[in-house]
Amino acid sequence: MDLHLILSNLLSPPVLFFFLGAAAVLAKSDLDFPQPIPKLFSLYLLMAIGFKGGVELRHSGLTVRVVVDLVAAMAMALAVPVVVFYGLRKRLGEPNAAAVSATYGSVSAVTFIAGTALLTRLGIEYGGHMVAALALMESPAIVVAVALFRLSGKTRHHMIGGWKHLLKEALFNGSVFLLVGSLLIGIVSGAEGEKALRPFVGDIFKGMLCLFLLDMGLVSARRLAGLKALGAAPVVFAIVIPLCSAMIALVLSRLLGMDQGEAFLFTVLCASGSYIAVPAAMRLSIPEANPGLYVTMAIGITFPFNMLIGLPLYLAIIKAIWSH
Amino acid sequence: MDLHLILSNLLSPPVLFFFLGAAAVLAKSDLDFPQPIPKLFSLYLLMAIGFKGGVELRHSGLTVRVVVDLVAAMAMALAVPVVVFYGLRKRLGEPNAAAVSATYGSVSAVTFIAGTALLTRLGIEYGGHMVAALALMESPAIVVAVALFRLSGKTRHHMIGGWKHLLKEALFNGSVFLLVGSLLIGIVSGAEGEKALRPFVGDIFKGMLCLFLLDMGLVSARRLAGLKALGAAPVVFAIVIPLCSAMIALVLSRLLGMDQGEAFLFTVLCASGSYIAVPAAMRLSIPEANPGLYVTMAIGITFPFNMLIGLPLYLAIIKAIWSH
Amino acid sequence: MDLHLILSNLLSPPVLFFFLGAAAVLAKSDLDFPQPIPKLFSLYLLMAIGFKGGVELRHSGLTVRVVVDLVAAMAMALAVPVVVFYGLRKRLGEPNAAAVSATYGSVSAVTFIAGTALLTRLGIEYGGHMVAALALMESPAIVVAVALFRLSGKTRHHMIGGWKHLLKEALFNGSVFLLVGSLLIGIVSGAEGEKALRPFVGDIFKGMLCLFLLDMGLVSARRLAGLKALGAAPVVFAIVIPLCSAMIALVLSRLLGMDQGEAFLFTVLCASGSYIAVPAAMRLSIPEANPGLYVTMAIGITFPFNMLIGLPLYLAIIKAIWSH
Amino acid sequence: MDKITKLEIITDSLEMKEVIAVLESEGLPHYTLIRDVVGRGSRGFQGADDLSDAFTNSYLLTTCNADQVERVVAALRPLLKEHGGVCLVSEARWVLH
Amino acid sequence: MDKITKLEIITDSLEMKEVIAVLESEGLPHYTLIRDVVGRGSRGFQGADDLSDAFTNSYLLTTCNADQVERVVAALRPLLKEHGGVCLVSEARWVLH
Amino acid sequence: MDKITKLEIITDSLEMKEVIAVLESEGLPHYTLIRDVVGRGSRGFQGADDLSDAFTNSYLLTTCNADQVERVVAALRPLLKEHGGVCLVSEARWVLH
Ligand SMILES: Nc1ncnc2c1ncn2[C@@H]1O[C@H](COP(=O)(O)O)[C@@H](O)[C@H]1O
Ligand SMILES: Nc1ncnc2c1ncn2[C@@H]1O[C@H](COP(=O)(O)O)[C@@H](O)[C@H]1O
Ligand SMILES: Nc1ncnc2c1ncn2[C@@H]1O[C@H](COP(=O)(O)O)[C@@H](O)[C@H]1O
Ligand code: NA
Ligand code: NA
Ligand code: NA
Repeated sequence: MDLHLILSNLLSPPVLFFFLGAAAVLAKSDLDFPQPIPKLFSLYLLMAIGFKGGVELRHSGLTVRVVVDLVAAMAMALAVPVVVFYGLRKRLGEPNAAAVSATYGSVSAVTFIAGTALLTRLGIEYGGHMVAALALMESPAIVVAVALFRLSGKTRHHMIGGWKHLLKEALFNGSVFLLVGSLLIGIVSGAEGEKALRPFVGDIFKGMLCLFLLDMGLVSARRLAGLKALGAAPVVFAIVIPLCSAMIALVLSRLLGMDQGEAFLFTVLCASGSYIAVPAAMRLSIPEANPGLYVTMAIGITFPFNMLIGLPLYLAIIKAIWSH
Repeated sequence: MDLHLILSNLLSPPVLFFFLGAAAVLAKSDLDFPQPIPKLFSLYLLMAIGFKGGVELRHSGLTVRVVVDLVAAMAMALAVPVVVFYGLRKRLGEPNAAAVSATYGSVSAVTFIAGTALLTRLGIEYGGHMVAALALMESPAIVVAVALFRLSGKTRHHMIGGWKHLLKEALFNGSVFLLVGSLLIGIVSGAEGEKALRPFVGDIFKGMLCLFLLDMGLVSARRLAGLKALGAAPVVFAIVIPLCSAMIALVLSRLLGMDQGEAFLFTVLCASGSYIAVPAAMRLSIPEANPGLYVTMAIGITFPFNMLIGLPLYLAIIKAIWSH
Repeated sequence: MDLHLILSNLLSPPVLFFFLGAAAVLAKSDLDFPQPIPKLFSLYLLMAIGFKGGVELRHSGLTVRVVVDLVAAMAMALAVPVVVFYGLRKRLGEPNAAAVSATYGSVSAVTFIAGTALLTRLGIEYGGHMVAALALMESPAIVVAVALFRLSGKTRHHMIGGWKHLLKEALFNGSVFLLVGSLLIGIVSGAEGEKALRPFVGDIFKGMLCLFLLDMGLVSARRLAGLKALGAAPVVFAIVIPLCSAMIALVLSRLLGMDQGEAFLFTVLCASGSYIAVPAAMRLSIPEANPGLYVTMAIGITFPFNMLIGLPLYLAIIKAIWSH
Repeated sequence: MDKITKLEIITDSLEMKEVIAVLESEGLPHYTLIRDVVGRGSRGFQGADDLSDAFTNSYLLTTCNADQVERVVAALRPLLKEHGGVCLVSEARWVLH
Repeated sequence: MDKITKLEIITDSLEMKEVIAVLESEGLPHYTLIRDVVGRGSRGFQGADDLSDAFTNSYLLTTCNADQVERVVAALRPLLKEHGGVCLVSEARWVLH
Repeated sequence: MDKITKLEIITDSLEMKEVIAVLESEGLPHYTLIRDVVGRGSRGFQGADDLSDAFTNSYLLTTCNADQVERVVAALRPLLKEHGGVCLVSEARWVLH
């Protein structure tokens, strides 16, 4: 396998800035990105990735390929939480199992973006519709997980806002909205718009990503500190679940005949865990679940694991298999 | 008339992002730009537009043309509030009539910037002194409106800070200061400075404008929600006043022999209403006026009206008339 | 001497924006950069300057030149506070003398950045290791000053966090950490990373610096207002200390055979005073010292003095001497 | 100055919307809200450093008459019980104007 | 610990400058100010989401002695009456230091 | 509702870490913190407009039982004396949940 790829990934600026953030926490430095700076970066990244995806999609058009890939994405987003929930309910209890299943059924936009940055660096193309897949996979797992939990009959609490609120939130949560909206704008505004926005959404993108990953390093390492209290099991889960999802995604993408770029991003989406949309929804819908568990798993372990090892690993496997 | 222009405007990224923001509010999405992110964007836009205007002005020099255009701008800023105040005082009462007259005598910088973006897209030139016109028109209407109101004898309250404060604020309010300052710096720093700053004030400008308009869409649509309580009259005023101002501005700019670009921006300035400087001044000077009325008119109706219909409409008329 | 240089510096955009900020305070304008906007700019600037320095350093390699320059920087950072403390303890009392000595032993990153911008504008090269010198000089003076103060036996208070905290803070304070980290990333990530990040850390750099200096102008002029209460002596010190440090630095850099660019930046570092790291440390370690004195000196007088006169003056001297 | 009772409620920013809805349904539409407050309570540290609102608190201040207190508190209690948060009640005077 | 009276004033950020000036002229120069507070009162919602400061509140905390209260409140009342805002008065103890 | 004592502490953001450490060592680990508060006290204006945290205040709210007050206040006093800041103590009721 391509060990060179793993090493070269580790030495790319985005990953190094992520390391730097984590190192700052370990060194007890007071380096800090107060709100709403991280919010600004994430609004920017979603807008940029959405717009660029839309521009790509305009070029490629709505092909069967696109539809197949999006259906596959949706299927994984619905299937993963079911498997995870029934797999973990005994060990973690229903509330935590549901929250963990929502976490891994949903996705991490930053992991996806880091994946696209890796592809760009290596000159591998990918279809703009993968951004739509990202948007599509953010919410379904939340709905599935809450449904499974409430069906399990272990609920003591009422859901703030109820199902209506949850569904609305799933469909129209801010980041999904911005991503899809920017995608549509990218599709509609065409070549001229693309040219006018390229310096903003393209040229400075890598730098913005570096600064944002620096902050993610801080957040991730701070969460990691809370890990000791949880024992070894969550650590294992937080690596095994994404690895399993990734393997299934790899097989599926091969069977469906995806190209390398799409296969890779699809795998990255399945292997990533949500730490933004999911905690917000769980706090309101399954307050009994322990965020110290599921958020820590997603951002303290799975996120750095994917950044450092997962991404280059999945890509190395794809390059090895696809080239046959 | 040039319907194509209206349509092409509607499909340009800045307008689409404005739509997207408004759509987020209608869909009850939690998309949000917490402070001071909008403040950062507006500081950036003022600095960029001011600097670029200064650079242009250095090239063109202080001609009779420039002086005439600035005098025209000042004249409109002084005349509009008088007409609006006496026209509306019966219907809205003195305090609200005064606030509305200040609103439409003053200007909206973002509408102006959207106007310059439209010109740039169509390759129409405009003089840098129009940025000075923007700065010049921001404050006089406030002073006129407060004077008219106090002359009307309907004041019960004292003005916080008094006239001195009001005049100082009119002359040195933050956005006017930044705009004029950046304009002067643009004039002084010349070609070398221009080159060094172009990537910042030029290349990424369109993208920053898009993100800012996304936020403006949120703000505008939220305000619109408060409209029902006000009835139909304010909606009508908020479209008729800018249209009338625009028509007068069109005639005036034709009589004064302005070129297309200047005529358009002059019209846009006259047709736009202030929702930043004016509310701040009214709250202190005419607290009896209802911000739910005048701010909602400016940002909930006039702003989107200009963005979607007004801008391309004024330009289409100018192109039609000027080409004769 | 090169008066043209001083004038051309005064008319460069960064200096003009600094003026503009100061003018806004004098005119009592409400222009304001609320937190965390300034924080965002300073994170950006540190990251950009660090990364670019690292890229340069990768090109130049770790030569004897580099080591000599860094040792010289460290020596000055250790020596200046000793001289200043013993020179001022009679006049200002031990606590204030210690704080002032820490201020001038440490450095101002923005002054350094403005220095690099001046060099870039004039096409003078400088080694990336000067960024390392900047990082190296930030903290030692703090430790020396606190040690001198406590040795003087005038302490009534306990230090919050104690020595351990102080040393940790000195080594790992946020801005040093980000600077050094970005430098290392610049070294490691090489040509490819440089190319990907150039639009962000390079192209838009000058514009970001202008906006940041606009805010620095506000902060500096606000502090200046508090000066009257202090009398003339601090004003004199705040100009004489940097001038003396600069002269020593000039001689030293000549003796050590530095090139013009390095000699200039080394002088700038020695002549600048800290207003970020030092106040934070003094508040905890020497609470008896009066921040109205040492912060006002650093940011109200020394900073603008260097921006307007110091920088071009030091460079003019260097050009005059080095050309012999 | 009239006697009045102050209610201070601190809880997740996300939950605060529901608190405001409850207060409104109890006839208390007026309030002051401080967003982005951090804290430590029985559910651990809320440090506002993640990217979602899920780990930020808000602080809400409202007032009611002495005879409303019991009813309002009773309406809030289930919410605080299930989703966390604290509510402090104290006496003050209100400057009539 | 000494007895002391707490004043909490909530009003438009723009008006707050004047409040601080009034307090200072009444011999109360010390205060704590929380900017960018939102709220709902008799003049509707202050959501801080527009671009001007006109729709943001600030919260100010200050203290005075029991015998100063009446005078300070009398000085503030006209401002609150004409321009809006609330003022709460309560009792506390001050940790001498 | 139980009787409870409210402690409000306002001081430099930098010093607040130490305050929290003291409170924790006195058995009061729960608190609410409002960062980036400005103010004027005996050490002048803290305007949060410089680039370091050195000129920003924080506001901390915590609660204790009546019998803990004296001990906690005694533990805090030296800190407030040497490094500045204020502490207000008042009575409230705590909504049990
Ligand atoms: N004793 C207390 N004093 C002040 N604030 C508290 C206290 N207990 C809890 N809080 C605040 O209320 C929030 C929610 O508390 P909890 O539901 O107990 O986790 C915490 O994050 C704190 O901000
Ligand atoms: N009963 C109340 N409790 C807490 N805050 C209030 C109350 N009434 C008004 N406020 C605050 O004071 C501000 C001004 O109130 P008003 O002048 O009545 O609109 C509001 O925006 C609220 O933030
Ligand atoms: N009387 C007071 N009322 C409210 N806040 C105060 C008062 N005195 C001091 N403060 C706050 O406490 C901080 C520190 O006070 P000091 O240590 O006296 O400078 C000030 O910056 C204010 O924010
Ligand atoms: Na996933
Ligand atoms: Na107008
Ligand atoms: Na120095």
